[in-house]
Amino acid sequence: MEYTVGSIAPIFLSPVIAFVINAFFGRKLPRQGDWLATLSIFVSFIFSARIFGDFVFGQFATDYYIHKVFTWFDLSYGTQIYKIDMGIYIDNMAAIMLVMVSGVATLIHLFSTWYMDHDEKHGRFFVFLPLFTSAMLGLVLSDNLFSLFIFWEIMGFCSYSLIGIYNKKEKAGDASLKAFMTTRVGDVFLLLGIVALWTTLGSVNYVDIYAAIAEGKFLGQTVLGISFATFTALCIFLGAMGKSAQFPLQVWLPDAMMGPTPGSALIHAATMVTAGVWVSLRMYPLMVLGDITWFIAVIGAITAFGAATIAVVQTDIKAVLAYSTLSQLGYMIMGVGVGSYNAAFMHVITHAMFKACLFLSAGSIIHSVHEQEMPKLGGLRKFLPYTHFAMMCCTLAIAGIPFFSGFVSKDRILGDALYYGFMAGQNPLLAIVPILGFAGAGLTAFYMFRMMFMTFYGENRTHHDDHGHGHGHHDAKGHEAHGHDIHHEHLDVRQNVPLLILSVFTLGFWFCGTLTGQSFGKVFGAKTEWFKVLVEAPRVERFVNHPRQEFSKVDTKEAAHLEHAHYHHQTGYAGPNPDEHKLHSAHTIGAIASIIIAFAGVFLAFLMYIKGSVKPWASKFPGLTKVLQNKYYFDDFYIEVLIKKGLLGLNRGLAWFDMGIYDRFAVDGWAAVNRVLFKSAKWFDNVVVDAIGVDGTGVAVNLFNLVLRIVQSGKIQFYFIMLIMVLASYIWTVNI
Amino acid sequence: MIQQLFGFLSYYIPEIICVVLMTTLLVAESAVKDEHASRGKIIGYALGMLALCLFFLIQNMSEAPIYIFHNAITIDPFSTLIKIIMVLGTMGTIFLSYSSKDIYSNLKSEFAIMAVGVLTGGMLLASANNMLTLYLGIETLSILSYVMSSFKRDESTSTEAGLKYVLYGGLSAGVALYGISHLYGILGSIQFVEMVAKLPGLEGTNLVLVMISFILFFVGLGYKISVFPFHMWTPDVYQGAPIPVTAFFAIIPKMAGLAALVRVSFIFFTSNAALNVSWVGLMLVISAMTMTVGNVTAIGQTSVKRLLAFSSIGHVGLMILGIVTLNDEGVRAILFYGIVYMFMTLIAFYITSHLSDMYGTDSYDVFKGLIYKHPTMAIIMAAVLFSLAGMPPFSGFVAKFNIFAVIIEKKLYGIAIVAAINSVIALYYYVKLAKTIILGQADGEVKVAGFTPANQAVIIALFIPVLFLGIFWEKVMTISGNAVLFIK
Amino acid sequence: MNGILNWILWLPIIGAIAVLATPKAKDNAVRLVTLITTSITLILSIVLYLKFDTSTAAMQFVVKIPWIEQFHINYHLGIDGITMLMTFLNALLFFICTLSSWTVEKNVKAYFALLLMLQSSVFGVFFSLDFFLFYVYWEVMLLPMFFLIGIWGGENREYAAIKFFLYTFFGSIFMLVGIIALYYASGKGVDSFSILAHQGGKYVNETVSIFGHTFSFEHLFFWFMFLGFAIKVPVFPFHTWLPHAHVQAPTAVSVILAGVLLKMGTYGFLRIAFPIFPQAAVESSTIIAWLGLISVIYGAFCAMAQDDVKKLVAYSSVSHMGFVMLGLSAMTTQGMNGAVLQMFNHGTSTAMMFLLIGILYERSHHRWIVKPDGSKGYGGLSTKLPKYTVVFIIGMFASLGLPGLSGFISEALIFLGIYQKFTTITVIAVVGLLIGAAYLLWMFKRMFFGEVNPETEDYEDMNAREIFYMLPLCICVVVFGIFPSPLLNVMKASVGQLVDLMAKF
Amino acid sequence: MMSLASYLIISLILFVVGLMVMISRKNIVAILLGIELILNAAALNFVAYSRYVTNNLDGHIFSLFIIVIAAAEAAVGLAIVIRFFQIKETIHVDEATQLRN
Repeated sequence: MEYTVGSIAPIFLSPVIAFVINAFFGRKLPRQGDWLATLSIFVSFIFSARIFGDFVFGQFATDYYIHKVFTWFDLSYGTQIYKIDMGIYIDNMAAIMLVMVSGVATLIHLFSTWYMDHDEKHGRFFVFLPLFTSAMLGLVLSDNLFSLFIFWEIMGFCSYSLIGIYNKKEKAGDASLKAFMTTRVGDVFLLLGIVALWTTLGSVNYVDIYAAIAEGKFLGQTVLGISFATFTALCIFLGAMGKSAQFPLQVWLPDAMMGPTPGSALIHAATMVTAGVWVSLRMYPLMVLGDITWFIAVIGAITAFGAATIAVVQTDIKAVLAYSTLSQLGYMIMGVGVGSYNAAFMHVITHAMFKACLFLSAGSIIHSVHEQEMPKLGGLRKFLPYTHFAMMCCTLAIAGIPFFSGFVSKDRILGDALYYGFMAGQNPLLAIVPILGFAGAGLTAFYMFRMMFMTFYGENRTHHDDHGHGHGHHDAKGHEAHGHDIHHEHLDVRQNVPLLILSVFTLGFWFCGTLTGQSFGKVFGAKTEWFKVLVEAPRVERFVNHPRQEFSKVDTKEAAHLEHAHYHHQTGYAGPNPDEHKLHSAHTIGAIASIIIAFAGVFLAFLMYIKGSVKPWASKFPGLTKVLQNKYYFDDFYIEVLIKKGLLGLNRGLAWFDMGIYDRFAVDGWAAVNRVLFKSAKWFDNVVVDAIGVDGTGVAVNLFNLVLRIVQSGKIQFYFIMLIMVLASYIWTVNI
Repeated sequence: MIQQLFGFLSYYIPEIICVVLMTTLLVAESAVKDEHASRGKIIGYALGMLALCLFFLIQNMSEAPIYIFHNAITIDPFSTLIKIIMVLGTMGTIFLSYSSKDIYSNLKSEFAIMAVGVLTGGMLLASANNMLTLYLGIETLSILSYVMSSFKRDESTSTEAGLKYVLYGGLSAGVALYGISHLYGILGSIQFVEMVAKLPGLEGTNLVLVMISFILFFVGLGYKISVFPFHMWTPDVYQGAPIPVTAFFAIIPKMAGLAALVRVSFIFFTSNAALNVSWVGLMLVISAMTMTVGNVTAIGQTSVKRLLAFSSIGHVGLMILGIVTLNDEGVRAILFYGIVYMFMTLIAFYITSHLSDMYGTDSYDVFKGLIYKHPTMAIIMAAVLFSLAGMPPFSGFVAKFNIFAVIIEKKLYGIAIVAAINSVIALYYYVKLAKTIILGQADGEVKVAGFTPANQAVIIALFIPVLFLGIFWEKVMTISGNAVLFIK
Repeated sequence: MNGILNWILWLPIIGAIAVLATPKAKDNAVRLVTLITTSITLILSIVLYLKFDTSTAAMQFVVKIPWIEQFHINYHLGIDGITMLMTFLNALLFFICTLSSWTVEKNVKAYFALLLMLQSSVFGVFFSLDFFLFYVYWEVMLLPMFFLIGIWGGENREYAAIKFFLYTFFGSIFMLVGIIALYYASGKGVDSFSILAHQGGKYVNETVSIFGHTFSFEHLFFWFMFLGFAIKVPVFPFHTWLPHAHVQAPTAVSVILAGVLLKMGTYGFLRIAFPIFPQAAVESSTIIAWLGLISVIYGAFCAMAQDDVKKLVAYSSVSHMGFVMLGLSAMTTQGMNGAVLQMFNHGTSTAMMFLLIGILYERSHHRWIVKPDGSKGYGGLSTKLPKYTVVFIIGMFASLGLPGLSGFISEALIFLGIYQKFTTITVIAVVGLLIGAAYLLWMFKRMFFGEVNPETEDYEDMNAREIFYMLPLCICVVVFGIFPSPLLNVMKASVGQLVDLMAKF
Repeated sequence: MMSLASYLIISLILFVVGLMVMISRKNIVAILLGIELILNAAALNFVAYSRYVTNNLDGHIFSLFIIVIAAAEAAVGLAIVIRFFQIKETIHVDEATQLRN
């Protein structure tokens, strides 16, 4: 396997080039250069597909990785050696991620060319989309946390711009600001963690960090009282929380739907939000070493369940999808926490596929119906058959119905969670993790099918002519062209072929050799279990004193010493070596349980929204509904209390102090002091000499007679007195 | 004997010229009838004579020190340089008096007469080598100054200024004289050289008495250079006197007094350690107080004339620091400062005089927006103010720098900090004036009239050294470095 | 080749004289002369960069002419890596400011003459290797600033001008005392006024006594110098002149002030305070770090509360210079390099911000985000002024340290520098980053998003001239964000030498 | 036979009285007289010292000069006082408080 700059760089660079060209000449190009963007992403898809092929259809080598380094800049002088390296690190995980990202991105670009047609922001949209994709690809490629952080932030910037792309809308501004700042909270901690690692190790290369963990370099070090590993792991995970919108930093993601739907599909569903999961997977050994996996698991569980509950009451189709995204991200993070490394990553991939598809379908609905309030939709399946088909597949997948990808990945997470919560002998309180997990699974099935039913089934409500209320939730499509008739959907390369392609990948067997996703009931044989085989938690001891490969034309062949595939069943690092038997049974139980729960959820939705035999519970629990509709009042709390009252109050106070008090008195005060001195001199003349002197004449008579006569007698003579007195004092002080 | 005396006289030409000039001016004053034609001639004559005097002085610069008239007078480069400064100052002020309307209108050359007289006294003081000549110098200086300060016969303020000056001067002179008398008694002579010879042997009561008498004696010089607390007459007299006179007072008596002070300090307070200590202490205290009082009081002034008066007090305070160290660098710094100070003060008063002639007052308001009324004047005035404040690249900075250098060499950081803070205070009021001149909005775009090209030429001519000495000050430093006085 | 520094230094003065010589009514001629002068200076400084030898930390292009023999004062010029960057920055910014001041109408001649004098004096500060010369230029620089702020400034200009003047003078007079003390401490030798000759901790063991108390020579005069430079930077608590000066100053002057003049303070630390008093510097680095931290946080907080855009940016530069101080206090390779890089980057990014605000001010004649009466000052600008918005976004994200733009690398290096020395401070300082993003983005949101404010209806977008002078800065910000090596290679030798020196104490 | 001490004491008394006169009397002429007293104290000192201590003529000469100077000073002083009287029609010293801060 020969890898040169030429074969890897294009993955990252071709979108960048597209970005540059579109940024400068976009307006002059035909169709404002959207084809260029799409093409560039496709190019990087080709290149990453090649790598993917090498890694997957090459030999099953879990431990194979490419690591190339070049010096970005160099501060060395004399004895001080300080280089800052950049490089690429591709292992199986990266290869899979690359092909997923570029593939999904290609389809989304393709779809966008249709969706954004005749949109005023068409051009700008296709400036930021390729930049964003390239950043994501760069993040996946990058071999160290520092460059990861760089791409991480660039993605933040892109999402900021895409969310706020409809700049006429005040809400768009709010949403973009919120998104950037909320993620920024995590980012600064991530930066802090990176800095801490860097200063201690002298590098933030994954391989160096793994090696350091293996050599136990971190042991015994502490920062601000807590163990170094915990500190850095926590910082990095906080970063992940920001990016992956985990509780309590989840507030930004729902608002991020202000952007155009394909943008949301790419950023807030498929790729960017998974960056957080990505970094926590990359740093998994550190998390384990820092012993914060329980924290991760809990956070994930809370997010998974909480988001699901909110999704239940949403009426905006995009909002439902947004919260389902949150909830699914929760599952991924939970998976990382409970140590089901492989499944968590698999869920990243599967989720990316079906969630992208879901968003695109939503986009296609909105674009053709100009309506995104579910109560105003319904019965669309005869108008939008392809969309309906794709969306149904994805819904089945996300709901965790067997034979679909969601089932495969999510249920393995749940199984591990079950094991982690009840059998791994952890703190009993951690039982909350699987409980919330399963509950969330049920809710997921419920609200997803609720969405399907309300949108595609029942009678069509789109021709009710009051489009008035709820316009706030629309994106730009909502505004123009109300009351169009829904044109019947045809098979269109740009509209629904992407959906269909994506929906193909919602089938489970692409990802694992078994129908159930469990270890039993293999039908396709071990060869197709590529995913389980390829992806495993990095075994850090392999990286001790690894060679440093300069980025050179010729590739050094690590291929020479490859260990061959060996099926790792145990899931990475979940505490002490897990008991095979218990784990196995846990998975079985989990699978069965979640199947039951999923079907229960679907059935409930069916009863409520198709048969209507059960009234929706919203009416039953108004209070709860209100709480949920207000997203547990998190946004209000953050904005009203923390920011407006707390932070701004503090700032106003400080600013007032700075100019009003400090500057006025402490600084300008000096001038005042001088003036006072001068005044006092004057006062001495006028008051002491004249007033006291003159007025005092009658008062004191005998003893001070002389003195007073002296003082009262006019100015010049007072000068004399001063002269004599000072002279006397001089003479007095003569000491020889 | 006689030809020896004449030999001496050959060194004494400048003073003689001054005396001759004074008398001839008196004659001319009484002889010439028609003022307006004659005035220019008379002034021109006076200036020409002074220029001649300057020429002879420059001749004397190179000479080694000479003691003439039985050691009554020293002619050494130090005194000569001081005299040069004084003569230049006198010339400047005389020209100013010529153009100024502040002095009563039908003046022909009284000012010149008096000024030259004071100058003579100053020269005497600068090169006095025994107590008698010193005393005579002070009195010559004073008595004529009294007259000058009350030049505006018809104005009560001027007369009052003169009165105060007389009384205060009389008292200080008397006190000083009383001190001198005791010095004479204890040290047995009025010749500096013989007096110094006695000093090392002194101890006990005599030493204390000597110190006390020196302090008394110091009053006489102190009030001439108007240091705290003997400065009190200064603002009143400066305010009361006509502007040319004020300018004159701000330069000549101060220079002369400083010269005498330097000479006395060097002669008497290098030999005896005890005396040295207490004298240096006295000087430190006095300079600190003088600076602070001068600058702080200057802040609140609204009359520019008073402002300059107080600021001159501040400057003297700074100059005295040059004496503290009792070394050649100190003297060099003082001399350099004196030269620069003379030019700066002349310009400042020149412009102030002209403006107050035009507007009838010298408050800040007449300076408001001067830049729009008369750019050249405004820019030069601002530059001079910054120079007075000690900003580079103007010579005021170099002067300040030298003083700082001297005191810091002696590691007197405390007084250095005091001086530093004082220069900030000084900057404050100078910049306030500069602000009024340049940033202030002129009320009405009336151009300043009647500022003849001649006047502009004079101002610019005076300004050139202010700027030039700030950048290429090596030569002048060398001159004043060579001019440090030789004891014995 | 050695003469080139002379040329760069004196060309603006020649230009100023030419400006004053041009006849009265010909404003455009004046502008043209200034433009030509500044562009020649810029070209010369680029030539300087190309000829610069990055391998050595020694002074280059040295010019040394005796000036005052008695005091061994020389006219001694030379540049090393740090001043190379500053020189380039200075030349660039003045070139840009000339273009941006094209619209100045109030007595043009004086304005441009003063501007050129200012440039020359700033060059002088960076070039001079002789203490006396340094001090002279340091002070001379105040005069044009005083008049530029005082005459062409806003409504409260005189107060601001005097405040700026007195503040700086107060600091520098103590610096003068320090300089003279050094002169005598080094024995009035041949090069006792040469800055370089004093470096290397020669005065570790000396003591001085003031009013009877004994101090360590190093510490006392380190703090004297500190006062002089810290006021210039400005470090909390000496920062309050900055908001006044910035708000009142005309656009070009604020650009220079923020872009170059603030850097003179930190440059003073790098060239004088640290190398000459290394022990005192090392021992008091904790205090400096804390002061820097306070400036970062305090500046950011104050900035967030501002309703005046320019004041906001002014406070933001207090915050950013705080980062520089943090980097300096670290005294490690990455920290120091980061600090110097931050000096340059802050120069470009803040210059962009001030220029943009100036451009907006020319259209709106006010700078209120929220007017005192509570109504919106702007709003929907991004719809109205697309080009302007793009440039604004670049400048804004550069100054809030977005990776890929210049601000990030320097800030990251600074963090890397200080972490190992002051962990706690680092942890607190990241809050500064957070708030730094917050106030800028909030300001952006309030000004650029939403419906178009009727007041802003008649604004026209940036014209060719404005785009032309914003372009170089945009290029700097982007290119040096991706390839910082051109800057780092130039300065690393000089910085490294300093770090080695500090490491000895 | 009088001793040096007695001369010195007398001159001291003269000096102090002169001071007292200067600072306490309101009449300007009287103040001028005070100055004369002080000068005379000094002159007396000179003569006494030259007679008892130094045995040279310096003191005598000095005192002669003092007398001359005193006369000149008095002349100028009185001239100014007359001017003052012509303007203010009084020679009360408190009238001279026009000039002040």
